[in-house]
Amino acid sequence: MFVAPHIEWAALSPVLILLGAAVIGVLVEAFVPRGSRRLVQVVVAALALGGALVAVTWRWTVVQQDGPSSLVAGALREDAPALLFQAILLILALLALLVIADRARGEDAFTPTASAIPGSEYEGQARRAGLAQTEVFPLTMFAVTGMLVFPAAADLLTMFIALEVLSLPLYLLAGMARRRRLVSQEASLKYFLLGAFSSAFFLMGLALLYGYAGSVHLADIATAVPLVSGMDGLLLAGSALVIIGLLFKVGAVPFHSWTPDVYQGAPTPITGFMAACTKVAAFAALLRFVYVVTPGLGWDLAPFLWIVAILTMVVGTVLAIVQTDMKRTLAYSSVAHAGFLLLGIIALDERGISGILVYLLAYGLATVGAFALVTLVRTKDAEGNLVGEAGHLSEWAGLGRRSPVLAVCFALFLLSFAGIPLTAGFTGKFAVFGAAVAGGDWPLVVIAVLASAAAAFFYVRIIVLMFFTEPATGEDGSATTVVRSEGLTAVAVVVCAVGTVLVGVVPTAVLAVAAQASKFLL
Amino acid sequence: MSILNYLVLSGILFAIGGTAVLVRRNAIVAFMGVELMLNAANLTLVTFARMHGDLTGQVIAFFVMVVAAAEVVIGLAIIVSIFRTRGSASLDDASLLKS
Amino acid sequence: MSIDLAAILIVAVPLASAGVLLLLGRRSDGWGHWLGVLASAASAVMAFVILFGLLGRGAEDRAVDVHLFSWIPAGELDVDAGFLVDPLSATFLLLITFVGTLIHVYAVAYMEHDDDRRRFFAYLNLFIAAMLILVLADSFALLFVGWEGVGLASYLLIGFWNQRTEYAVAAKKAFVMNRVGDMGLIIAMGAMFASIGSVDFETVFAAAPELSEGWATAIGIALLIGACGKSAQFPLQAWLGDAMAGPTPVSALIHAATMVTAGVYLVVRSGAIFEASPTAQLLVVIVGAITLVFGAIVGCAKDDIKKALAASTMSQIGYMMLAAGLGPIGYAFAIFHLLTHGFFKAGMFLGAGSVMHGMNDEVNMRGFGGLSRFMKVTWITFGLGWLAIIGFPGLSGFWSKDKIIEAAFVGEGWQPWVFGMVALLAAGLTAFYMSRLFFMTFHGKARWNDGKNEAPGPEQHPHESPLLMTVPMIVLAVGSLGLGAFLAFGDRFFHWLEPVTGHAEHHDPVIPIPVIMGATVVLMLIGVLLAWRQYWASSVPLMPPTGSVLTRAARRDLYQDSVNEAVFARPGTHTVRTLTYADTAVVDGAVNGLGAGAVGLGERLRKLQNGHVRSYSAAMSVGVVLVLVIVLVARI
Amino acid sequence: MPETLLGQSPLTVLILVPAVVAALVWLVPPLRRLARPIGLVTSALVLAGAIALAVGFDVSAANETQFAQVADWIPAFGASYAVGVNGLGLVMVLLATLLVPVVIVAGWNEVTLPATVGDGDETAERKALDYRRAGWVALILVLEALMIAVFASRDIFLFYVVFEAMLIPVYFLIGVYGGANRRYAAIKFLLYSLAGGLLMLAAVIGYFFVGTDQGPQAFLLDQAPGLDAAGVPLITEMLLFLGFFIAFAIKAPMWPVHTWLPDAAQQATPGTSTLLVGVLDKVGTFGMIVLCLPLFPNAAAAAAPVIIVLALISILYGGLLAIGQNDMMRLIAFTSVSHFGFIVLGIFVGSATAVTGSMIYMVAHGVSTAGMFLVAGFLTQRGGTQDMGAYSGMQRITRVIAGTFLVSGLASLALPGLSGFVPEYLVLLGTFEVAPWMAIVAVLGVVLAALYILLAYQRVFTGPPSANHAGMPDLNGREKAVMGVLIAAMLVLGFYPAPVLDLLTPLSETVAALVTGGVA
Repeated sequence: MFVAPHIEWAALSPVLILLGAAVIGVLVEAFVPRGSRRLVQVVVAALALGGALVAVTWRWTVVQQDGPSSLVAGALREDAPALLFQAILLILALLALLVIADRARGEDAFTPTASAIPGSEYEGQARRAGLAQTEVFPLTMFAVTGMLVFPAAADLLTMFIALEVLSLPLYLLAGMARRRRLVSQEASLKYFLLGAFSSAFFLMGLALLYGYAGSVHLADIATAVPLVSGMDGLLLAGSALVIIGLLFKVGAVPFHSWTPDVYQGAPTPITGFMAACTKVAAFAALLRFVYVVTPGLGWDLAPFLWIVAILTMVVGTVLAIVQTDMKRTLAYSSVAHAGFLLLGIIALDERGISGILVYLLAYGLATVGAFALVTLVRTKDAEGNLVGEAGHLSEWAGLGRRSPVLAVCFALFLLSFAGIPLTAGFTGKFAVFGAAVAGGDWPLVVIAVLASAAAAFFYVRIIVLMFFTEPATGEDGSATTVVRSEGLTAVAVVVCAVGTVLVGVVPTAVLAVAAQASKFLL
Repeated sequence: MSILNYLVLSGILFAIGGTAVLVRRNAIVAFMGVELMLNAANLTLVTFARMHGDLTGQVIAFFVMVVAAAEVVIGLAIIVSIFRTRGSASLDDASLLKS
Repeated sequence: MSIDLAAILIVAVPLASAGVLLLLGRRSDGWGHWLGVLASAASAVMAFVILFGLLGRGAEDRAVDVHLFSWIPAGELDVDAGFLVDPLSATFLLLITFVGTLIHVYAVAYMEHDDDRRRFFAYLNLFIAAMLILVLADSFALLFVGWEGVGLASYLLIGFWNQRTEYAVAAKKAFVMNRVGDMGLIIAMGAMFASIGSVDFETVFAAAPELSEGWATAIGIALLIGACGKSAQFPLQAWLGDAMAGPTPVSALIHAATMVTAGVYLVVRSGAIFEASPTAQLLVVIVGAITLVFGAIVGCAKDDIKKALAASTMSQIGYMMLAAGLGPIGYAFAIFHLLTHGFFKAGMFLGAGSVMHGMNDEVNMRGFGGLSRFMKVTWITFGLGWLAIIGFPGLSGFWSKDKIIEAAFVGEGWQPWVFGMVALLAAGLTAFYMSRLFFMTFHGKARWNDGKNEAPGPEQHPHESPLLMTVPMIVLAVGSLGLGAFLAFGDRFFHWLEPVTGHAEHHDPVIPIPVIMGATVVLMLIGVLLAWRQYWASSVPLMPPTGSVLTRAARRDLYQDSVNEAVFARPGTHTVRTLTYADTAVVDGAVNGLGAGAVGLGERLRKLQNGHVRSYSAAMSVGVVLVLVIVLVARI
Repeated sequence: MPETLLGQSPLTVLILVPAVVAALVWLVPPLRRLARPIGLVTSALVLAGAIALAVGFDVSAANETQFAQVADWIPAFGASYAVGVNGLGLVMVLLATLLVPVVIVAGWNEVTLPATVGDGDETAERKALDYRRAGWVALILVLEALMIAVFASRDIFLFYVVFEAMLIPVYFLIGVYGGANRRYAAIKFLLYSLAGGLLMLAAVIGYFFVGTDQGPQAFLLDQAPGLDAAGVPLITEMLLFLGFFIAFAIKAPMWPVHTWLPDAAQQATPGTSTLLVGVLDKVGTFGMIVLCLPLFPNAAAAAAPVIIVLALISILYGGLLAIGQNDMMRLIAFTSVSHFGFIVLGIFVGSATAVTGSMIYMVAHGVSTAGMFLVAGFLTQRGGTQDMGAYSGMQRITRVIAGTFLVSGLASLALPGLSGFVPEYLVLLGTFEVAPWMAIVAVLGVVLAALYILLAYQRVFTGPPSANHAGMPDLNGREKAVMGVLIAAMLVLGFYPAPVLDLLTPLSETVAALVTGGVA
């Protein structure tokens, strides 16, 4: 007898909307004439993200009323934290989309022909013809779909599939930069190989846990922990491998080595998207796995997580200090932030969940905003032609005088990264550190605090460069210039800045929502 | 035969795959190593499915194959485009991004 | 006018004058000096008002406490600003304002050619006000205001010609050494506050007799340190000689007549505390005795007329300290000598100024000689001062110094013998060095270039000073001549002070009084004769002869500066230099090193990020293995 | 309780006014040209407001919080917007609001264009200069708002937030408007402060969980229990205490975490240094009084001996280092290290008299340091260098500068009759009361003070008049007014400190009891 599984279509609506948009995007590529293709893609993507956000909000109210529920035969879990993670993801993705879609000076950040050999005649023709790689949008939509599933995944298989769905498009997107194609391709290759490598670990962990519990449902594994005896090795090794798979995505040391290279090589709008959204999704999954499966393991995993957290904070900070490239600096800073976020994971405390939520929102806003601004700062050669983004830190010197608003916004994001009070970053730090103290991990907090102080050095250094240093002209006559955004990036930056300030000054509403979400109900 | 044999075999395969990633210069071969690791995991899954007497593990193995296929598509696309650019698929050549 | 109002005005007027002169600046250049004189004179009038006010009262009523305002109401410590007018403070008021006014007048002429005469008078007025606060204060806290105030004024005046670096250094030296003394005073107040809970005179002196000897000694010693600083007593005497860098009226007013006597005032005023601690008293006497001899020896060798006078001042204050340390029998004698000394020493300083005025600011006595013919008034007034200080019978100094020598012989055990003999011997020394000074300056052959002799240096035309300068000198000379006898007559000064110093039982010295008097006179005559033989009868070489070890030591102030240099200055400089270096190298370096360490670590880690995918995956693999080991080992 | 129209505490208004004006001046281009007058008028109004506040203050209840306002802010963190002042808070607010207009007037022409801007285009230059000046005024006004807020905050979280936020305007004031090596100094300042601040953050969080009910108003200072009442182990209390104390010690600055100050003072403009040392650093000692002691009395009592030793070292070390400086501003900075040693000594020695002394010391030092920094600034602006060796005999050339420098210096060396005396006297006497030997060590600082001030005066102002500076102009009317106000304040604090003491004395018994009685 065949019993059709009950599918909760309504609850799945956010995912479905995005998946639909992605498919439509593919069709648009096929059927819509080239001239209007980009516009249609942007509109479809934006509508989909907006629609999904509305759907998530609606589901939030439903969950508030009816309580959490399992979807699709237990593959997904619809509960408050999942929805909140999804909401944060969608907001950040929408902002990132604006940056991706922006065509400052009539050019977007993507190569018109990803398959062409860099510097070939064919590529030149494509550029002159004004071609655009509009597949970027459906790819992004696919990635967001995967990310959206990630926080809600209630079994390891779903988690694995989601992991791949979000990763595969990103591997491609990383290689599509318009300029510095070699580097971009290299980033893509590295990201892909290492990503697949880590997927294998995740999968092996999945297999071991399956062997241990006879199920890949998180809830089942959690139930099995106190019951099954004699196979602790499987459980521990499996959990460790799964966590490692996820730690790779969040960029924790020593699984972080892809981060700087990929962040630097990928097209900057994609870097912003990836840095913000992937981290949100991966932390959501990590949080769910750790909070649901491992509380019973407690002290067995604690040393490992402690060491990783400390290494991540310290190595991220120390390496960021010695960087000379803007995107690499931000990449290492994101590694350090992963370390701070791990404190919330380790806390194993309700406050940890809300803390991570707030921190991720703060971090995401600042990240999207910062990378958005990076797209606008370009190098100009002696003839005045735009060459590319101003990557080297020294090229940012004196920006405060030339474009005060841009510099002030960038400084704001940096201060938020540094966790200065009255910025969102402080609220997040306070929440996460608070959770860690409540969980009894105060030595970690002290290390985190010291790392924050050291981290402040390189944020401050950039501020110093922008405001206190005279702008320098390169030996070849190149100089730094700021291009006008088409408007979309500007909107994204302003929203990020306002969000950063609001979450910093009046975080009550955000905290209240996060507090509501801080109970995982199984 | 003990279940252990299967697990050991899968462990060996996983290790061989991992080693391939570590030591082989050619991107394609390294990638094949990853595929080998995935299949080692598959073997584990199937073994445990047999042990538990439930089909989930086998189903997952199929999922993994599909995912691996998708990965191959993407991976080859990337490797090919790099090969066309550089005329080499050596991983060691791709090291512009560092420190 | 009531005493209260007079007491307020006596301070307020010079203070206001100083404020006006400083604030108006150059605009008051034309008349500023006269305002200064006027303010000082007004204070003198007030002093007489107060004197007659007190005399109009019964002996028991001669203490008026003038409450001003609540100054430091800090809970447990509650200090009111208030003045205490009693015979002791009134005596000082008279001395300060009277001598002060004379010196103001003198300075009008003396400073005539100085661009900054107005500023000079502002400082003088400031000094007068501060000194008056010092002696009028009814608490140690307010006394300290005056105490440091005179220190400041002295600093400003010594360094008045601060375009000469060594003068500025001398000023700083004076202030800093005074501060060392002030430190003692602060500690004394701390000890009072800790043991008695108050710093006002009334409470402290009332509680002093019940004080444990330990506290009393502690307070006494601390007060003595304060007194040593201000009065240039051993071991804080080194600043006084250098302080002669100031214009001569300053030397006369501050470094002879008034400020340097503040230490004596402090000891006498705090008599109640010293009486509670014989140890502290003994220390006062010892300090006085040492300084007495020290100053006398130095005075014998100095060729700079002002420095010789300064050494003499030190020595004379040693007499006063010695007396003050003897307890109630000595207090009145100390103050008496202080008063007479104020007159004759001020007179001599003014005389020295007059000499310098006539000799193009030359101070080296070896370049003087035979000046009596050219400046008669100066010669006579100076001569009276000379006779007074050497204790020539009948003159002021005779009355006051003799009493101290007698008192020093009172007591039991070894002390009267030692201190008495020291005091006696010093009288002879005083006679010698003062006569030396007087003869070298005014008598013998002229050793300055008068256009006819062979003497080096520019041609000199010694002349008498103007009236504005000579009149104050004459007035002071009258004081030198008659003040002692006037006050000693019928012990009227001692009765006047009795409400403050208490009545001292009469004790007989260990040697009969006539013997002491006789010995004093004989020693004095010997001193004068020796000086006459060497500095009048025989020719004085222009270049000082090498001299004995003692002479050379005395010329260098018995190596006081070398000692200070070796014990404090050099190690201090060394410490400062070391610390300054260490601050950047060690303290700051530790922090910077931490930063550099982080960067170094980063650079090293950075090498791991070599761009090769294979090493990245290797790192990951190692991580995985380690994690598995950690996790599984923990289980086993 | 007096309330303003909007039902807010007058303190809230005092905080908001400069903040809003700062935003307007910076953001509205037409106002930029008028930035300095606007800034002056605003700060004068705020001063007037603060004086009105003082008039309305009930002196008989000086140890109670007045003009209080409490509103929810971030309930999840237990944070409220709570402002109010007791006697100490009021005095500090008055100090801050007094110094801001003084600094604006003193620095009227201090802000100039860097040589590279404009290239001769006059309108562009004019515009750039206006912009730069507007930024300066805005930063100072923002700083004023934050200073009032920090002294008025009655919530630990709010205090912390403002404490950290203050770094930003100062950082820019040093980094944008400072001297040649300003970047290094600004970064050093920021990193030191941040390191301390973040440790304090950890302690704030810890206190939240250990010492409070974790409710929505957990951080309210007036309800915050000391940890002695909460039955917390001493080691925990000590760790939290250290978190706060280290932050405050860096701010205050105490040996050995003082090294940021000389660099900051050397590179910052005199006005910035004035606010930095005169007011901001007082937040450190203020925090020790209002946070460290009441919240962690046992730990404070246990740590007091060590802290006292550090304070004594600061006194002597600061004094000795000041003697060794060649740079005027560095010298003043080191004198401050010494003075802060006195303040900390007074706070922790456990005598009510000394605590009173420390509190009034904070005001007195603010005024005298302001005088020294500003007059040294006037001199160096004319002479072109801060190196004392470059000057000689300036007393003969610029008499008013010499005089005002000397008076400020004398106030700094605690000459009786000037502002420095009463506080130092109270600290020393109070210390002697409980720890005579400590007082005797501390009193050495008095001699060092004489040395470093007079040595500086000697090197710069005495000796043969320097030919390089002949004809250098003396203070103009504006500058005379600045120094006049400050010297008047020094004299008032020296001769009639009673009104201020009346505000502070009621508090000190409680504070002193915390150190001495906490060990029970």
